[in-house]
Amino acid sequence: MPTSIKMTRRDLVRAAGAAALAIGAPAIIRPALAADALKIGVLVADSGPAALFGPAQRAAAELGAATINAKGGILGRQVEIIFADAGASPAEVAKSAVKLMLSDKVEMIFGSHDSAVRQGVENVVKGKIPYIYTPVFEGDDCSSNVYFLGEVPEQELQKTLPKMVELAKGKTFYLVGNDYVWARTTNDKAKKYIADLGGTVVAEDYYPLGAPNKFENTVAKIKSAKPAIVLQTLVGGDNVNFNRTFADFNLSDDILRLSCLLEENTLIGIGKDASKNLYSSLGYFADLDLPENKAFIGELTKKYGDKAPQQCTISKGLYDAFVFAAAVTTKSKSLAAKDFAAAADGVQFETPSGSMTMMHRHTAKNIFLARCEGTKFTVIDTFAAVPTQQSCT
Amino acid sequence: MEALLFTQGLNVIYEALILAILVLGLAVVMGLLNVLNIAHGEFIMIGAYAAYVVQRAGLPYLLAIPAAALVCGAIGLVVERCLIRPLHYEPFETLLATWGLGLLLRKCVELAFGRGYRSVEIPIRGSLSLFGESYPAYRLALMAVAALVLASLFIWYRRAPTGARIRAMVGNPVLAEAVGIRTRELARNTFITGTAFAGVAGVMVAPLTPVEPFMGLTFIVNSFFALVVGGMGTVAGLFAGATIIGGLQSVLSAAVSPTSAYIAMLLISILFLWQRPRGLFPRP
Amino acid sequence: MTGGYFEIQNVSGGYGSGRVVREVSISIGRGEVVCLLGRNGVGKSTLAKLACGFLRPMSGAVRLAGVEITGKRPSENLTRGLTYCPQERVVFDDLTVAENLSLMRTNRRLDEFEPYFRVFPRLSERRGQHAGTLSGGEKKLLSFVRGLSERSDINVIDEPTEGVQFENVLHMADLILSHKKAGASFLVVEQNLAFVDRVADRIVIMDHGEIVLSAAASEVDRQDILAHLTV
Amino acid sequence: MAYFLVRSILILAFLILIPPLLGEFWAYQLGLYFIYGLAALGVGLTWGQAGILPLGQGMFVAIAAYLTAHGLLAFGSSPIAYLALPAASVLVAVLAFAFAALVFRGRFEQGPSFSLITLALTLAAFQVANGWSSVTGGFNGLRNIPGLPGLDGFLDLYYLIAILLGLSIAAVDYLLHAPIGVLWRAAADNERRLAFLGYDVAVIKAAAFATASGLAGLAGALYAPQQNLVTPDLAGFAFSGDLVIFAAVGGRATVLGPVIGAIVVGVLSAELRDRFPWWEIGIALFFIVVVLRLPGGLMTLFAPLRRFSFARTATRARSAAPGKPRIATSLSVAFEDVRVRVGDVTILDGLSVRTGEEAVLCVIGPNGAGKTSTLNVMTGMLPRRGGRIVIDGADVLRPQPAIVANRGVARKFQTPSVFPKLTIDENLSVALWAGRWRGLDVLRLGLFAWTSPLLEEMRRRFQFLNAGTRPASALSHGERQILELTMALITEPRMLLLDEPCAGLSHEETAAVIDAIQWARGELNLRIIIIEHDMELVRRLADRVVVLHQGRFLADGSVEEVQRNPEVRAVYIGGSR
Repeated sequence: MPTSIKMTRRDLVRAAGAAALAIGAPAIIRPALAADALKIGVLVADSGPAALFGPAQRAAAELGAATINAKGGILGRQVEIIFADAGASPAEVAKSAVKLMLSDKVEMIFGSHDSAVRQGVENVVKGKIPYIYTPVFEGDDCSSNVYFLGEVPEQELQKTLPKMVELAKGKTFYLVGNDYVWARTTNDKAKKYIADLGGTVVAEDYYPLGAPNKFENTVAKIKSAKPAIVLQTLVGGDNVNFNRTFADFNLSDDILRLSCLLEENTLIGIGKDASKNLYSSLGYFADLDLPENKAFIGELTKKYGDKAPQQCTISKGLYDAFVFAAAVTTKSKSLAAKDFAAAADGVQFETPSGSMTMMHRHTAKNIFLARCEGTKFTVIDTFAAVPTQQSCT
Repeated sequence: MEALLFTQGLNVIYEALILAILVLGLAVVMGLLNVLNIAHGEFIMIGAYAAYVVQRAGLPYLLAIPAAALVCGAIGLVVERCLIRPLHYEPFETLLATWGLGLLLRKCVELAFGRGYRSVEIPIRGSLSLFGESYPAYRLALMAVAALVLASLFIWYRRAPTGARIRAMVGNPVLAEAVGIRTRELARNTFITGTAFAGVAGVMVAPLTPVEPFMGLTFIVNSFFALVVGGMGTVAGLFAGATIIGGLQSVLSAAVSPTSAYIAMLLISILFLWQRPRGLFPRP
Repeated sequence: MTGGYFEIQNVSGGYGSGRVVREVSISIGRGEVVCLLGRNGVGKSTLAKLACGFLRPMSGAVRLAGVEITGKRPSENLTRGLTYCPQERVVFDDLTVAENLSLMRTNRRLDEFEPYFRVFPRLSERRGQHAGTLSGGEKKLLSFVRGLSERSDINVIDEPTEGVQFENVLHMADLILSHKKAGASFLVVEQNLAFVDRVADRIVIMDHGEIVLSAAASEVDRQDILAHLTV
Repeated sequence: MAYFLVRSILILAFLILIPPLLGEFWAYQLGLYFIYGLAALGVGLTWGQAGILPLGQGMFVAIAAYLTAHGLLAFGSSPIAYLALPAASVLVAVLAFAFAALVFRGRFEQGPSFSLITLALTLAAFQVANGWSSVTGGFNGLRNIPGLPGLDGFLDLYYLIAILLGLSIAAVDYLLHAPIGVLWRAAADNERRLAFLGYDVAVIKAAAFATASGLAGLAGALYAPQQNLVTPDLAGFAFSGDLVIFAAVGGRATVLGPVIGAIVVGVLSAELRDRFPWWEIGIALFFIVVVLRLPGGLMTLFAPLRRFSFARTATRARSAAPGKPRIATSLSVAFEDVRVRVGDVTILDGLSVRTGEEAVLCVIGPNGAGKTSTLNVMTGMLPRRGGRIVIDGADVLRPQPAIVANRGVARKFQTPSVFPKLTIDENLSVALWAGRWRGLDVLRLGLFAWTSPLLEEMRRRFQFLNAGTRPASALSHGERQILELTMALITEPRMLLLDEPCAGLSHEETAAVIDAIQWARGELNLRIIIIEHDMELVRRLADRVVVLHQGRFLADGSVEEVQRNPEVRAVYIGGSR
């Protein structure tokens, strides 16, 4: 009996030791990086609801790093990416950011994820290193040493809505969105623009996030209210679901739809039968007919072959982040918060969607209005260098 | 206004029936066998992917039904053998195991099909005119099929002894074996039937929703509540639960707002769970 | 004791790794009623379960009409003519009395149970009622009727009279005797000596998992039995 | 007790010594997982002990986190901010208690539906947190929450979290070994028995849920200053589900298991997440293997170390339990025209019968006459459709097991109803404590030493009762009958209801039980009502016999009188074994 217990205990100790090794090991095993490499933590959606962007985000970031490195890197140092999953809860991602800063000693963090996660990361980064946030978001954040590359509602709506009114030959709007900050903020701003245009909002419906939503009710109401335009701020599966239901009820012939977050992947889900008269307003589409974009997509195809993940505005922003960081540091010659912030304001940089300018830590950029044709976007209008109207100092 | 009311009325019936179809598989597995299969939504998801594959291969859509039943039944067979039976069909143990199973199935489908949305085309296009109001034909067809399935189930369940034998087996497995019920086979077949039903439900809803690996998660919560509110193990309970959860949410969503409708549905579920923990039409 | 119709040969076993029954052999001929007696916890019910396939014997064999059925499943044994009525949880509580009886019949009418209903009119009165609402004694009657109605060659019945009123105990004894006349054999686990007196051809007494007495009923009197039961 | 202290100190020392060894990042990471561990500790307590699976503990974490966040925002750097921690935790516990007591009240075996209620609540809470932007900051969360004053950096806060976790583990450890812990396990095992001993089962279960929620509240209160951000995802189902997973993986029946589960699953996910793209498959398989192969969780692996655990010794010195007030008279009961129907079946059809001068009343009658139902309706197990039941001169309008038990009625069921997973000693203790404990006695370890002359006498008569550490499930049918009879007797009732007390007993045991009943009847001012078929037994025990037939009173009198009664003879002869 005693021997068997001893055996078990020894096994236990051994198992515990092995476990400790396995956890401690990464720091040792991880290939030693070039001593002077500049490490950048990149937060991408490997899991969670946005995980469908994950592969494209990684690809865009890797291409961004390679492009910058080919031009001599940042501050003369080669750039090295350390990816971390941003698809988990804000606490979990914030913890990854702490690890990136403390263990991996990254000198910048780029991220493409939701705003709740961003606030978690901001809390731990505390402005110590530049944090570049790239996706579409609602604006109204002026945390220090954080730089926003994504489209804010003002950019998506200001020029686009008049164009939509022109296309629809009507000024009545029906607003449908998910019940959370981005959709509500976007719609609040939309209502201001609609009023300026002399239009009216006939009704607005908000659907809970993460609930099993069905859209037959709203579609029936739309059918009855007969607005000229349906402005959508739905995300993910709900976006697909609504648009399919809308088309099933035969409304797509008569009523135009403008979505504020409709990119290539979601359009594939909506499918060709449901995409008639559906418009999207964003700062980038993968099929943009610009030489910069052709080059970007060409490089990706060269790097990843036919299996290159589908790019969209959400993922492409991470490529922009590298270009932006390189442009700023050329001016600032330093990553110190004060120098970086001073140099960032007004810096202009070239991206696959054209030239962008950082103003008040938000980015003035080209906005494209695209019509869906099947499961592809056709750009019908381009609004150059649309300002963000954000005023962070 | 009347036209809107009429359409909304149809929407309410549609949501109740579609929920009943989605719950059916769980009603068998949880209502009869007491297995809290939290991976039920994943079986629906796999059924939807089966529909996608069949459609992509250019085969007739109806073929997706046997395909999904076969695939989900086969997975059900393996799951029953490796997970459910070793856990002796214990409700909470199987709840935990199927939580892991759900995660596993989602990731496996992601491995095979990727994370992106797949779109399944509507097999019956266009609309039908009902009393001057048009309504999508596929939805009407679904409603008809759902009503038919529920009605025939109701009749079968009353007449065939299988239902009573399953109840007998779950209530008293030792005695069931003693009176000649081959309990192991009956439990296995019942479980497989439940997963196959879930697969077929997946085929039916695939053209209506985004098909992606995580779609199952949106079905599971409503399914659980519908089942518990209605009462487990009876067709009347299944129907009542789907009507209350699906129908009520639809009515409130139209009348007030979708978010309040959702919260109201949760609060009503709580009220039922508290005051009528065995549901409206419980198994006697 | 060879050549019995139902043979339990050197059977040992129990729950898990615990050996409750040790090397027990009982042989029952056609039309014979064997009553198994003993204090609580000596392994009577365990032996019944080992014999019918609810527990797998660690060693030994069970034979029915010369065919070995050791370790075969109860549902299979029933088709070979071996019926078992358990001591506890004797009916399906969720089912009605009628469903309890007709569960495995293709014919859902209860005609074939009429003879039993004549003896136990109570069951007939309550046929639409859920068995879970029956009293303990009524459940035992229902279980007993269900078991006998299988008309099996071998009937293993565990404590049929527990909680049953005396006149019904007498009716039960009469029914056993009439089935016996038709050639059926019985192994009855029992505590009720009045009942045992009426039905037993042979009495087997167990203690500590072993048989301590096995004799024709006519050869032992009550005092002998009591002496064994109160050691 | 000494061992308990040593173990607690060791755990605390271990927690405090980690960060210097592993560095600042680990202090931050473990700080977070310890917070999760606190909430999981509660899940383990309420699920593993009281048998209530909570699927929405995240809601309580979230409520406490939002409350603390507002407290910190309001008081900032003032030390008053520290009060937010206990305040949020206690508030959440009170809320949880009120809610659970309400849901549990008056109902038995609410388990699965209660779990689903908690799930629905947290789903609703998520939507509220998401939508109520002015208070919660909406989806993006309530941000810029200041840290606790005086604590700078990850390490300082880590020590606070570690100390609170260590203390919480010690507190839970203590509770589980205190009488309340036994009562929780008893409630999980057999709610009905507990109620029939006179305990308020709803309060006992609600106390477990409230303790768990208080721990969740503490976790939330620490989460706010640690993260400086509170988002609705705390109330999301995924987080609540994770807490259950932590408890399941670590071992829900143990104190440390859920905490270890939180740390192991957390660290494993964090380490695999950025390294292997398909890490979730690994986690899923790991989890399935744990459920299948280690139903007791990872703590099963530590079972060999269990022999060092804090075990109660059977040889502790016994002390006398406080006496119960003796009332010189036994309890009377009267039924007046009582009617009971279940579905469309009449069970009691206007039954009128009352107790008289006799000490032992035997109720006989054909099967299905309504004998057990009479006891059921009197103790609140069957609803009454009409008539009056008067116990001790007072109308009982809504009989409930605990209410009737506290009036002095003890009941022994037809099939023995004990706490199978508890030991013999624990079974007896739960019965002995009934009606004797006051106030915070349920926290005193001294209660385990309680005994009473009656209990000692029963232990002398039935030797198996002395094997105190055996689980009741290991007892034979007859022994369980006797254990239940003993449990009923040592509550020192004024009325004892026995439903076929000798069913399934051997002749020897029957004799011993009859002897014990006769002895108890002399010892206590006890009225005994016995349902019995065995006329020999009736003859030996009964002072008076009542015959029921078809839910009605048929006859009464002495044994001889009823046996001579032609009406009785027409329906019931009676005999003996």
